[in-house]
Amino acid sequence: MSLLSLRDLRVSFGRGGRETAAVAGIGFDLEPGRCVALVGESGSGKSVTARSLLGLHGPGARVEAGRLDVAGQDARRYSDRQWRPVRGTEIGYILQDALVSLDPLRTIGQELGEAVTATTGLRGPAVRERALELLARARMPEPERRLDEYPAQLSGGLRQRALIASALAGDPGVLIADEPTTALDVSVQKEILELFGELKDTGLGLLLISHDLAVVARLADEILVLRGGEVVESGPAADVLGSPQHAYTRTLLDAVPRFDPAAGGRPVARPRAATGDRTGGDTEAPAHVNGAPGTARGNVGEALPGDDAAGIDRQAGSAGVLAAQVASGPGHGEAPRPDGATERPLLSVEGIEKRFGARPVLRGVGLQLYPGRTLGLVGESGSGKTTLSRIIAGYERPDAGSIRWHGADGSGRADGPGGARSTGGARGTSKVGGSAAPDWQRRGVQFVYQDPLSSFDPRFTIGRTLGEALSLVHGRRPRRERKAEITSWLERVGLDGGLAGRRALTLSGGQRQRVAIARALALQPRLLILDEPVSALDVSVQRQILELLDELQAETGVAYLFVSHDLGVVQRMSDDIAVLRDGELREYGPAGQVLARPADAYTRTLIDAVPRLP
Amino acid sequence: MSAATTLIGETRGPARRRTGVIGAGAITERIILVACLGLLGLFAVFALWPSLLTWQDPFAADRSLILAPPSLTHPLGTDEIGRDVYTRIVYGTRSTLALGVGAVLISLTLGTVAGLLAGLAPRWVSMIVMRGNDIGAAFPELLLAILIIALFGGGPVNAAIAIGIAGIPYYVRVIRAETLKIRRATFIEAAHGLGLSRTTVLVRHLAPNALRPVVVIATLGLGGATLAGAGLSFLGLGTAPPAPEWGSMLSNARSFLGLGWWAAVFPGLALTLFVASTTIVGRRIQKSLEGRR
Amino acid sequence: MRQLSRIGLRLLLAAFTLLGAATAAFFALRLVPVDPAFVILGAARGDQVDISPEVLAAVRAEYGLNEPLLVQYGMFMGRLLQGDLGMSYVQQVPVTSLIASQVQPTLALAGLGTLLALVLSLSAAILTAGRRLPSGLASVLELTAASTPVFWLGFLLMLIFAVQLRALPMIDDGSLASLILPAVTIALPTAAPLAQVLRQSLEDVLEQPFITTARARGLSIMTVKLRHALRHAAIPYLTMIGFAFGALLGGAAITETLFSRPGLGRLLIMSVSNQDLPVVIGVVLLSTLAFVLVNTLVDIVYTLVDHRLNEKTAATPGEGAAASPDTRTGTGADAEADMRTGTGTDAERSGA
Amino acid sequence: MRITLPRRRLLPAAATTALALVLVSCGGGQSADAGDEPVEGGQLTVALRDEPVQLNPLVDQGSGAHSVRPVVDSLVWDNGDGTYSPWLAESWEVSEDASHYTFHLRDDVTFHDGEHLDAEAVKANFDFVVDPENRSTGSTAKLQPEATVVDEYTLEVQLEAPESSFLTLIAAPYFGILSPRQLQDDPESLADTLIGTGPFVFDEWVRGQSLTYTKNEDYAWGPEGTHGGPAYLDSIRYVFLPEDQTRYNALLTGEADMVDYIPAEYNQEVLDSDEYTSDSFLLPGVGYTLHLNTRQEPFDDVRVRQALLHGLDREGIVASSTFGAYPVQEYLAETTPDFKQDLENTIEFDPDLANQLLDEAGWDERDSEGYRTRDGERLSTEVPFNSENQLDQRTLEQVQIDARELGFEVNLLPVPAAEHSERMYNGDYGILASFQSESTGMQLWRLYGSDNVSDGETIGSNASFLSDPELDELLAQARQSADPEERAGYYGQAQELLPELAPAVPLHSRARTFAAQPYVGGVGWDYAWPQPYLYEAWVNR
Repeated sequence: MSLLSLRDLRVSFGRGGRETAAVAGIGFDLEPGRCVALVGESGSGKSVTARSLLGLHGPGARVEAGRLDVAGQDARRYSDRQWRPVRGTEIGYILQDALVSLDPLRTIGQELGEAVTATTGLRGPAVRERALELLARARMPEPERRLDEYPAQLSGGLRQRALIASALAGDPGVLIADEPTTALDVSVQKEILELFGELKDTGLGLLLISHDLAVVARLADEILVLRGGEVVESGPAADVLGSPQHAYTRTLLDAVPRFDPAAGGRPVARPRAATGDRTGGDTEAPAHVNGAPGTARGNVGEALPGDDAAGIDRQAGSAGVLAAQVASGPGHGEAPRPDGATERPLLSVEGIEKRFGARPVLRGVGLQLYPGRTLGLVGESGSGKTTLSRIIAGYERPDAGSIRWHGADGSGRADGPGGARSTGGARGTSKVGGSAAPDWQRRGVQFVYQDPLSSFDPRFTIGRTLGEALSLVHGRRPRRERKAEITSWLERVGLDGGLAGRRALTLSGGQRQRVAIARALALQPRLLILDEPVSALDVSVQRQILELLDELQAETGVAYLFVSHDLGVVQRMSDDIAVLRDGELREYGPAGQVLARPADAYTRTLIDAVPRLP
Repeated sequence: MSAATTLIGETRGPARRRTGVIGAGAITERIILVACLGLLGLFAVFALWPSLLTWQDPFAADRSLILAPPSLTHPLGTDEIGRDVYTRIVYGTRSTLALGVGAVLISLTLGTVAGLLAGLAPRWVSMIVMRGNDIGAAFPELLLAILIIALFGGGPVNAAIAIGIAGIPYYVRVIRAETLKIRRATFIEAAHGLGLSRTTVLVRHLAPNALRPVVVIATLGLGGATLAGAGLSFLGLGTAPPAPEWGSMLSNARSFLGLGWWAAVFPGLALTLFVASTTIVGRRIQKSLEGRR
Repeated sequence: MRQLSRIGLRLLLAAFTLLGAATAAFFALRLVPVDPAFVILGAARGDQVDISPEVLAAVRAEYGLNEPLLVQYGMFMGRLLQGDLGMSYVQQVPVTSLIASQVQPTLALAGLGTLLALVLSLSAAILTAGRRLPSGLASVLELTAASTPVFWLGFLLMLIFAVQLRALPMIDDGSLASLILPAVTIALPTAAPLAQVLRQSLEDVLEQPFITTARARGLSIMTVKLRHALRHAAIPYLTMIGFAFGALLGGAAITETLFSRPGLGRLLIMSVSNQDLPVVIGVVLLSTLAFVLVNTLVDIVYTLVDHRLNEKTAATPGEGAAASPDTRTGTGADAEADMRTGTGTDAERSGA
Repeated sequence: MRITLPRRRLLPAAATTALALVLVSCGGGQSADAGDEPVEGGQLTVALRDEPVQLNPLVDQGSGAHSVRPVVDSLVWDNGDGTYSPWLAESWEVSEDASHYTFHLRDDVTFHDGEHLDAEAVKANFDFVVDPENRSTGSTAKLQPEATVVDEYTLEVQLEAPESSFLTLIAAPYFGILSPRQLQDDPESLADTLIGTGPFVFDEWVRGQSLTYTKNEDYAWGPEGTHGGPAYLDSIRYVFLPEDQTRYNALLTGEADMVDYIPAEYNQEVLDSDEYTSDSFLLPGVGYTLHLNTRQEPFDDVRVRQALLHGLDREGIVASSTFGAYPVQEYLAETTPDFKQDLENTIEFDPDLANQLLDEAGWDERDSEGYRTRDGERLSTEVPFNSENQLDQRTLEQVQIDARELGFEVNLLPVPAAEHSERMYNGDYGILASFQSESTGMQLWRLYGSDNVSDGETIGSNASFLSDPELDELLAQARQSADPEERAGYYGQAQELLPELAPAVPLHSRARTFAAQPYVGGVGWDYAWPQPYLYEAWVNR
């Protein structure tokens, strides 16, 4: 007997003529000790399916099914009162977002106790005992202590374990895990997946939901690939992953940056034109790289906008001046390029220290950035990678250390050599507003945020947002000219010129990120800092954005500082890689070397933890 | 296959969870919103061209028709002086709205300036503004209005000023909170990052965004100020007779409920409809500003 | 410890605010161009009276009206700090004893009114949150109640329940029954926005993943609302209660006048029309004291509801004050907007 | 057009005299419920409009006097027709010129605190009123009475100026005799406690709510013509309901046994109703009157004053604003003892005459809004008023409408009470509308005599600032006439003269109507300052 048997599940929202189907005909059987995986990008209906299995479809939903047997009982006509004994007792459910799935005002003990009482009816001291037992089963370190802690005091991985423990409270036969590892660091991700593996081995039926085929690959016995609420492909995991029959499955597989340490860095070398199909959620037109204004194919140096042979930036000016200062600057020893080449760095960072209160965030970090190259900055949450990138961007001030632009001291110290240009009147505030950052930071370095939406003025249209940046470069210009340039920039990042009149809110995530990139590049920066630019996007969109970044770098010769927790993405993008842990630089070198022959044990752990497709 | 499917459940409710302003579904809500806008439009016409929609004189009294019930010539009856209730409601719109709008404008102007100052100025300036504001906020609003009127006298202008002044602390707090929030917003950092000057960021990005809730609180405040005005009229501190004003019409006619309910009920209805409409519209604006559809 | 110093700071700010309010009230009082002597002599009550110069002089001397302004201010503050609010101009008794005699009825009215408002709003919000039809119906009722002038509402209640149905007494005779109609009058417009705010917050919280988690454990919706959602929705609700109390004090003035009940509100209105300014100022100051205290109390209760607020605010003293702590700048401001207009609010920021 | 609703004829005061003391006017047939025989015991709850701001009746003639009558007795009882009956004084003599009074007191009267009533005790009351420290603003204080003890029970009072209405003034509750011990030892307590000699003893005053009196078991000195002994009721409880509708509702719900001050709009309904016992008394005095400021434009011109007097449709104004409840009156209400019954010079409504007078006064141009102008200036005036009284507001709104017909702009200006007094003091108004009631023609002197014009030091009650030697002479004669008929003659001449001077536009007399549940009996009237007299009331539930 299947633990769970589902046929032809259909869920739709809305009423009357406006009905939209979220799920259209999904079905599978789940046996004890087996794992079924639902895989798909956002909007594919996988979470809705999971909720329907517990009778927790939200308001306004219309749910139908050909069969819905839970533990042998037809659950199709269950009322909420009938569903309740199923929830937690027959089916345990772990929600998508581990970080916010525990009541922040209640301790772990209270949450677990509630689950225990609700599913087993236990009361009194037995509840605590049971809770400890559950925590142990979820491999929670120091379970006694955890009971009195609030969720906010736990790391993401520990919260996920607490959630797993609470889902197991009623000894359910089925465990549904919706994106159980998405927000977690790779090493934690690996541990959690191993835990699921153990649970599966004890005979639990596991329904795993993920957008990531690589995550699923480890555990799933059967995979259903969903798209727009329909199953496009299903079958044994090995078949789906090994010989995908459907084009969409192949797209998904291709879109995942194949992490292969042995292959070294940047497997796709500087594509000259857009490649790959652009299916999926972010279906904008291909970027018109060749038709983009002001671009010349050629070597990196030539591709720098307005950068002439003497290295003077005619328009932005400042970087050039700084460069000139460097040329005559006093003997600042330049660290060699990680790959041993002797090219002069665009920016070098030395001995950066930063504390927040008593907590050290960065401890003596030093790096170099080179024109036209990408430095991948990798680290788990709390490693200090965002702080470092914000310091380089000029948003935060380091407590110690220097940032040199072409060797000039850019740390903002008035006493730094050649610092007259770069002090910019900064005072020791951590927040650097406009005038506080040195000029080179204001124009020459641009920043792209993980969540582009929050970086746009909500009142502005896309056109106005871009226009504002452009006016900084070109000053006031006739309306028509400005409009034409906005359109050309939109097209350059693969967007329709007609989007200029829209507000960012109405765009998709991929489109927003393209606008953010366009705005940053419109200022003709020498360095673009990308802080987790694709981690919030679906894999197919992710891939398009990465390709776009490749193209634009090839065109403009801009340097990238690519910050990410995802080694696959970093490998795909980086020439050099720096690994941060607890504010310390653990490994720094050419991508191929770092990935293939990591010198640091921690780097090795990270690499081992990355889920891989078979 | 589909023939074999069984409806498991259907939960009534909007597809997108958020219930409407008054908890209705999307379509019902749109109807209500349109109705409210229509009503406010009608009130606007009343206020701007009262003679357009009535043919009588709001001051003309017929002593033979005191508290006459609704009829063809007097669709909503006559009041205790023998004046047409409908016409007085129409003409009363202007003074009613003037009281509300005047009060809101006073709160808005002074509250916005002080709020921006408290949100942007150096810490010590902010401290002074906020401590002063706390003192103002410590008086319950209606009582502060009553106090002001006790000191400086009643009448429509003073009532509007009193309600307006009493409302200032609230505006200061909202604008300041919003300013502080916007100051920390990523897009402000991003604007600095682009290389925009401090002034540009302030004028172009910070201030306009910090002032966004002004539209909402002003709209919502209009209803509150109108109600407060009616309360003052009841306490005999509002409008001067014979000027028609809904609050004082309602208040004057309250003693004649047994003799002519229409003289009180219709102005009361106008008042409630107006306040409810502004509330619904204000909430709608608030939602769209917050980016919800 | 942190909590104690935070409470201490709040109380200090509250005291500062009160002194400021008293000063403001005093100088506002002296700005009025009217000679208090006339008021004291009853000329303000509309009768055409005959007042001789001797009587006028006697009055001016007795009330210190001939002293310089600053001396009068000093005397006022000095007496105030000893809890003396001076003599009533028209009633010929100390303001404090007048107020003392009127506190109890207002407390009873405000107390029962608040209780009713809490019960009504809590039950209306908890029972209807997340349910489309009941929530829609409740919203319409709430919107109507919040959009109707208090005195009009009271009049209708009086006509229906006292005159037509003879179900409840309308005139105060000290009994609980005679308190019901006025308390309902004052509670309805207070409860309406409270319910709207709470429902909105509850619905926002019910969206949170941890709610679904709790329901996936097999808890009923009601249990989830009571055990999980309510506590989260409590912050904007508590904030609202603080403001609702201010509205309640204003509402008490109108309700007491309407039902001809004794109490501070009626004393205030009477004193306003008699131009009995010492009493007006006394009542307003007392209301201010109550208002500030309630808000300080609400502020302290926050920390009991949400342990996180304590850590956040303790770090930044000085910003925000008794009546407007920074903890409430987000949801508090929204809640306030709704208090004034009687609509629900959005508690997104407090939910997570 | 005027509303003419059938109105119950009010009992003319003259016809009541001694009969009125025992006669309890009741709605037809309703007396059966209360019975004709007094019943002992029970509490009577009376809903009143105004709560006293303080109780001491000796301080002013304000609202305190409405509710202290059961506790305090006066020296004489006013029969309402110019004659007086013994009360605390067994007999009295009045000098020729009405400036010297001798009172012979009863010897068996004790105060509630056990003090014995004697000449010293009464003297203490007169002395209290005269002392400026005590800020007495009443009519008695104005006369500056100087009391001298002759013997234990004989007291002489010398007035500063003759006043033939003095007995009426001291018969009113605001010269109720208070315990000398309280007056001398504890004057502060007078604001909220009263110790008198009345049939009821002060029990409790819950401010904002009620005032309770309990029966004085030892009472044996009721006014002549009453049963004299202790009251029938165990207690009286006044509740204060200023909201007209609320007070009326209290009658409907039965929460009040008796409701005083039935609002004008419900006056007829109550009088016609079979469900309640009711009675109405037309208050004497100058009634509700528009006093025209003769010191200011435009009313410095007698023609403009006369124009307003004849140009306003007083009948229409009064009928509509009072819902037909109250009658239009001349310069004195018809119930005033000195009212001239056969008045020749009555005020006629004559708009043509009014317009002609205004044209003559030079206000013969019209502006775009139809108002009269003179030298480009609009004929306009202001009425500052305190808008709490709805009847006043309605009346003024009606006046405004009629004045507009004449091309006369009348602006209503709601002002706070203190500003009102400030304006009164400074004469800063065009029209001052007020209601004054006292059971004597002496009111004409208070309101139109030049003695009572504010002079920068004093505040006077002459709101029109009229100063006319002929009128002053007539009023002085009247005040010196101890003989009621002679006095009425002078006041009659004054009433004939006033329409010529037109210092004011009299509008209506106000009826004081009370209604009681049918089980209430025995309610009488106190005519000195007309109000229901509850000494002999009873309840028969």
